[in-house]
Amino acid sequence: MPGNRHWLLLRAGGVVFVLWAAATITFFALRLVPGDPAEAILGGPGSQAGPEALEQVRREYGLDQPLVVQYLTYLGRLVTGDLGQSYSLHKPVLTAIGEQFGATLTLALVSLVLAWALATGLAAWSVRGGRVAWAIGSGLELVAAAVPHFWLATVLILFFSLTLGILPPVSVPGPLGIVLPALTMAIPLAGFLGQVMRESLLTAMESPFVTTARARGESEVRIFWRHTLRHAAIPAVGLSGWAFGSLISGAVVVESVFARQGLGRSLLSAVQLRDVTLVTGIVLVVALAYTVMTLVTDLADRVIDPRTRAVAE
Amino acid sequence: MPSRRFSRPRAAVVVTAAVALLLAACSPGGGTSGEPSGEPVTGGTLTYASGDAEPSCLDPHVGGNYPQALIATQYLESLVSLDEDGEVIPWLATEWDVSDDGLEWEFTLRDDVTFTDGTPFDAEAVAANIAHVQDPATASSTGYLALAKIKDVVAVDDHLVRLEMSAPDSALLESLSQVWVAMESPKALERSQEENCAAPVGTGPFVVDTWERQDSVTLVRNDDYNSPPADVAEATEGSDLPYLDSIVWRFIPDSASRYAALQSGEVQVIDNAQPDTIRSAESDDAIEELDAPRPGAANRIELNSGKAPFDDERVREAFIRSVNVDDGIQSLFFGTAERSYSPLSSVEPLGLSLPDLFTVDFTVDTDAASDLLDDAGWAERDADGYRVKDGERLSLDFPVSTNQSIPAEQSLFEQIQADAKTAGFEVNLQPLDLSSWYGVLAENDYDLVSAPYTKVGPDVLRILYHSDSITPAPSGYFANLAQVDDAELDDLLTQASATSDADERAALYEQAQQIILEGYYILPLYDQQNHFLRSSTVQGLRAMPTVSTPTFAGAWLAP
Amino acid sequence: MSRARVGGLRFTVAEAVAAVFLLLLVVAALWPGLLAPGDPLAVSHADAFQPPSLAHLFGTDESGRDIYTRVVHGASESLRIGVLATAIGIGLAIVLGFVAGLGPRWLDFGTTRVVEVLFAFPGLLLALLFIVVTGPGLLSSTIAVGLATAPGYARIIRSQVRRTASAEFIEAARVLGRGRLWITARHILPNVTAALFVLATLGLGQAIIWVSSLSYLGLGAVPPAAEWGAMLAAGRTYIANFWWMTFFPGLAIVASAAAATVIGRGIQKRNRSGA
Amino acid sequence: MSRVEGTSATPGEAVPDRPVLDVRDLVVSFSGRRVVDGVSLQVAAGECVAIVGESGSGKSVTARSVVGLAGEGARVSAARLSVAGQDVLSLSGRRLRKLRGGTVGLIAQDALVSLDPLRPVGREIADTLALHTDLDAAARRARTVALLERVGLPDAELRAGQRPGQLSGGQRQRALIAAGIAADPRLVVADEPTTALDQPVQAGVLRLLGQLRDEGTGVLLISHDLSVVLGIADRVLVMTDGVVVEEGTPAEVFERPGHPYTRKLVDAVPAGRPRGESLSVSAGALPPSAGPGVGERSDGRSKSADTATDSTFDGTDAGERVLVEARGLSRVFHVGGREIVATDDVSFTLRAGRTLGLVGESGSGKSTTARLLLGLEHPDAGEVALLGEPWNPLPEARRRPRRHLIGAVFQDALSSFDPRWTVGAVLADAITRGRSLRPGPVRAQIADLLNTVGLDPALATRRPLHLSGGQRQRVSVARALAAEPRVLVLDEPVSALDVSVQAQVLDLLDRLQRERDLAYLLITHDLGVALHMSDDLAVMQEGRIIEQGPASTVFEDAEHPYARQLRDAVRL
Repeated sequence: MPGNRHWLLLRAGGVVFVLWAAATITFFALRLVPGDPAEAILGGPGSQAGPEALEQVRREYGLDQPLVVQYLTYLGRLVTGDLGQSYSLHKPVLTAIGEQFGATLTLALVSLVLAWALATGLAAWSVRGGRVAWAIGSGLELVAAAVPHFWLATVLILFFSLTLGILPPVSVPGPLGIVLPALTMAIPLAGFLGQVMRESLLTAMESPFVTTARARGESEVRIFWRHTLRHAAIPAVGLSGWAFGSLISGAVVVESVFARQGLGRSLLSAVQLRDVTLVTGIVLVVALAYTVMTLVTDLADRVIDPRTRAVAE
Repeated sequence: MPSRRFSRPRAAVVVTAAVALLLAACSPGGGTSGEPSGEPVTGGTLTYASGDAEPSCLDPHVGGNYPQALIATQYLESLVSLDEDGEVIPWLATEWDVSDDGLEWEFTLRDDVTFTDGTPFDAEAVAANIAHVQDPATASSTGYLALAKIKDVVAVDDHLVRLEMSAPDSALLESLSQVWVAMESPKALERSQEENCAAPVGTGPFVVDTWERQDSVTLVRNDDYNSPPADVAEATEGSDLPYLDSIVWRFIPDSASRYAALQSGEVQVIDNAQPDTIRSAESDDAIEELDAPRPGAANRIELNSGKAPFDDERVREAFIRSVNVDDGIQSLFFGTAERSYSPLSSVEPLGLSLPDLFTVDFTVDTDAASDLLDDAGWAERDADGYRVKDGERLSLDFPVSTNQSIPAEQSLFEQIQADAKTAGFEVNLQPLDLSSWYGVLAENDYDLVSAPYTKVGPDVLRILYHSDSITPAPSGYFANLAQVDDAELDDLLTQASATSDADERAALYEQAQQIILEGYYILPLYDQQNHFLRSSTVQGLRAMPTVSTPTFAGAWLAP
Repeated sequence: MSRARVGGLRFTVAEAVAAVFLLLLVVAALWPGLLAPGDPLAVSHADAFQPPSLAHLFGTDESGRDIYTRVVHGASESLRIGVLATAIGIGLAIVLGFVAGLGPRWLDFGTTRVVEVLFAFPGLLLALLFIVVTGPGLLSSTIAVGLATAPGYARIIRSQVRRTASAEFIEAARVLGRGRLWITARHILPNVTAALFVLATLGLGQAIIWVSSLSYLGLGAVPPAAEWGAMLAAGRTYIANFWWMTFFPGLAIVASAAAATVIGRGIQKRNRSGA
Repeated sequence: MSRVEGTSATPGEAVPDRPVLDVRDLVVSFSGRRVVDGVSLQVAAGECVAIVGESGSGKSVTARSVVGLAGEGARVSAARLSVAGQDVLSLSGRRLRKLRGGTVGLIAQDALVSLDPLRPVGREIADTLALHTDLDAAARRARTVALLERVGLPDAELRAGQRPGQLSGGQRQRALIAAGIAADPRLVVADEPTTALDQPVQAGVLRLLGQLRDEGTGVLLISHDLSVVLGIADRVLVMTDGVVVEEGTPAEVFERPGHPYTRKLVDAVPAGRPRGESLSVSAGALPPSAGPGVGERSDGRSKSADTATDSTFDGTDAGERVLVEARGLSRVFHVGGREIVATDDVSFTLRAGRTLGLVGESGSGKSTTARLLLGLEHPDAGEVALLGEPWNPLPEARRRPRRHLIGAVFQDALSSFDPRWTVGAVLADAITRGRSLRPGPVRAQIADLLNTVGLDPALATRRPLHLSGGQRQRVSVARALAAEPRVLVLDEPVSALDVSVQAQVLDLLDRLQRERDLAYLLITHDLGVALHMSDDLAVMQEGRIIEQGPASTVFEDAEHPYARQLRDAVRL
């Protein structure tokens, strides 16, 4: 439909803008690192970089040029996909990110799906299960949302790996290896999503159209799957963009604990080694991923909720 | 920081190693983890979990740190090795000879070894490797220092190579035994650094197959392997080494996860084992320990004598007298670490240990410390209980490199901080990332520091405590962090490194260590900890007598 | 749900428990000595790694320090961090939110874009970027968390301002001849403030978690400070044998965050129903 | 049970001597509180029985109990509760579900929320078919379209694929009816099926229900509006407080109400009542519980028609002073790149002591007109003059000193109050208007105002949230009066209120107009209210005023089709 194309175009423009602004922020972040920017690019004072190396970086990054020229050069390089060279990895930042991106994306998506499943299941059960279930459900969500990743990871390892011995405590190839990391990220997220879902599930269940469906002779199970769940999903889907971002944040901790590949771990070691080029590169790529993800969520929202489309038209 | 090593001190220059080899081969021990039981089994995949940071380059020529050494030991080999007694034994070189003036070394090379890319191992290859290490573009740090005195390399014939020295270097053989100067295929070295870093090519028992960044390096069996060091060759004669099909070399930085992975059987060997897990593993039949303290310098706290307040020896002594390190080490390390009273590692025979100097008897020493501080002018205390002089607090900056310090050690520093507070010292612990830590050191913004500078042999003392090492390199780094500036000490160290007489050398180093210890420049803690835990199914694992890295050449998985 | 009545206000049991807990937390933050008279930094080698007992309620850590004492004293550190980070985040967000919500369209457009851009950096990443620029430390990680949370708050505040500004009672005020400034001061501000208070309470718990995460990653509090995240990080090394070292600080974080959420939601519910 | 007719449509299903619905002594209670207390009623096939009552009377609960959906936590008991011979109370879950939708079709009010907004309406109908018939998917689709055609939905094929949000209110209600009757139920329970619909649409829906009845379906109609049931019901039951207080034919109930409550209800209907006649009966006649919440006083004296007829009302005296003059008002909104014409060349005048009624369906531009008049919106073209001086467009700063001349009463009184303020604060704010006055006089004035609108001054300390709907609207009126205005804009002031409360508020507005010589612009979708209250009427459609003239004559020679539709609806 025509409204869609217009909408998409507008949103795509927004994405480009966000990326440009993000690039600008990272550019200035790089320049704000105290001391010699050339040295910062090489990893700060710890790099023990010789004068030749520093000189080469200056030339490469045009650090002797005026700031405007540097900025434009930087943007120009970004457009061609050149995010610079990581001193700590001895390779182009883009290559380094490319190697890790898939793992983080997989983890984030699996966690997102898992979080959704957990939140839906818990919310559905607690909404329909009476007072006690309600109290338990809201209690669980509350605690889940308040649990820091690093602590949860430990508890899960202790329980599933060491006590029960059914899941590997570190990432292993194959689907089994992703279970604990994904669970660690999914549980707190499910707490948040569940809180939102339960509210909206309750609202949906008290809506007149549910009465209509009951009056039509629909069973409660069918009503739940056909009607209420979808309504409850709307606000939670809207949160998925945010959720994706928070999962990426969580990946920083979780990937390290479970020794998984991924951007989060790269980022942490880059921060620890003050590999500024790598940090800004990762942040930029994540911003891109996040923006695209938001776009996807909005699209999903339009699919689930035709009303948003109608309004836009 | 790459941990720097130097060869282990050996009294005599070994002219022919064959005799020593025969003697040494009879008594494997020390670095071996338990007695192998049963017949070796061929095949299987072993997973190793390293707690160290993932190397950014698998070629230990580049940079040159311990994590690189750990993995490179599996696929690279050196010209010579050491046996369990520290004697130099043949490896890729079968014999060697040195000229009387110590300026020319000739190495006879094995003629039946090829690199895993098919390139033959010959004199040209040795020349190419030494050139690679010395090339500034390689950015070698550890290897570069080890080979600093090699001026030129001449391929006399295919399997005879001559090293020409700029000065006599009694430690050359030990230097060459280190994996940081191991032999790589000259053909492979011609590739770009990025490629060579991803998959260095050597002659070792395993070959780098794939490297999934931040996950694992997969090493597969070198089917044509024929060049174990002489002692191993002797012990395993008739066996087709290595036994394992492959090794998955994982990086699991989180110590709790690493240990859990070992317990659950996901991995079979872990390094950087936590003291408490080592202790609890003792009661676990499924897990065995391999303790291989690193040679070189002991872990110690350096007292910056280059500026106030530690430019006053009384204050240094007062500090050392006021902290109780023994109890802390006992409780934090669960008896897995021995207290050190020496600048050198306990595996260094020339180490001088002065326990009396550092054993603190609190009833006596707190008073002594108090008197010393009073004498030094720090007689008053402020409201917080810290000593003051001229309105200034007795405050000590203690930057801690979180990358280089294990948790137990950081806890020990916290305890030292608490002890020192009683005596009136304010210790400011500053956990820093490596880069910032270097920055602080370069700015001379520290009073206490613990820097695990590792270099095999007593010559490490020259690097660490010769006044030349106070002058920063162009990069700003300097090794003499205690900033010891003592002409007598300088003389002793210079002489010791030049002399080839074993007894004289030993005497010189003893005097040097005496000066360092009695000047209260350092507070020795313990050996550089190097604990491995292995599943009891892993047999035949041993640590290289060179730099204490475990080798899987003779390891197998018991069914 | 069972409810209790206190001074005419109705509480759920959960709210009452949460309120009591937060009260204890505040006491612990302001006068830790009342709850735990000991010294949180007192090292005692002989007492290292003691499991929970009557002498040491939560056990002791690797240096023999009493974990209960440290958790109590850690409250002030953690709470201060949480409050400061939240204050920074919300303070920034108020400026952005009000500029966007009340300013002319172009200003709204511009500010909204800025917030959108900041929002595109997932929280911890923005914090890490900030830390890599300024260097690690408690202050910079607190500021970083504040900065990282600001875009989210700004969004909520903006929409709250917008919603309030388009409410019918604002029209009613305009019909009565009220000026913009007056309406902003008397209607919009108070109504948004109520929501802000909720935000702050909900955000407090999250801020504590965030900062403790940074401490866990070694980028926050400096040992031996009794900060919960740092305690957890230190204790995780010993998780295999000494569970209490991580359990109790972790429990403190979870309980504070949960309690703050319960109270925040309680206020929210009452705001909504206008009580 | 008196009537048995219309069995011919479905012979063999309806047993002539047994009603489709038989309820005896129904009691429904929620946590001990009896909401329905001993209700008995029968509906025969082909009969339409209506239950009339105000909110809280228990009429909806009664209706829903029929299909076992009285609500969460309801305790239902009855001497007899049978539908087509089946005992509802003893039915198992599965058989109960068979009953719902199959034997009994429920048509709820407000189709916008009663149909799942996320699903096409055709699906909702097809779901009923899937549950209660053996039709395959294709047949269900065909049947769905047929049903939609039957309920009078044009382009049924297209509509079936649309979602409730894409349909107009009337279309939605028809679709909901189609879903309700999809499985040919023998009884249709219609719970307020016409509320929130514009009058002409309402008439159409009622006709449709009448048709169903004529075809032999039993219809149980629930409504708060007596006038709605008048044309269609065979029998009417009046309920209040869970009890049926009166039962009879519409004619009996309307013309000879026996119970005081019925009388009150009948009196409260504004439709067809002359201008100025009081709609609410005196307080004494009210059953105590039927009145709105605590603290509300009755609207004072009961006025007989003759005293109420004042010279102000009896004609189209054009000599009254013109207070507001609107000329050629146009306003276009730009939404998502498209233009929506809200008002187009709208002109009218408001005179002192007179009411201009503005009627039209939702979205016709009534509210935009009100906002233009209030100076909340700038016109794209045209102007408004207040007391002969320019008013809109004008900079707000220049308008402000004269703001007090014009006041407003909004539809949703609650949201027109700052939720944080008490009634007293709201009124004090309106009284002071930013001037600093001494608190004493202000308090006195607040009490005065509350008295004027018939509220207890003690309510000043309450928050609007805790007031009843009628009380809130009175506070809203009090606020509008505080500034001593000359003109009041009343935007749907009673549409959210029960009939009897509506009557009280309308009487209040009437009295105030007379006492204060106010000019009213009354915006309403309820033609009955408009006709009762207005001197002049303007009919709006799509942003234009299509008919305008004296209330008594405006429809006489209406030319515009919409106006005719409206007229016909009123006459129904």
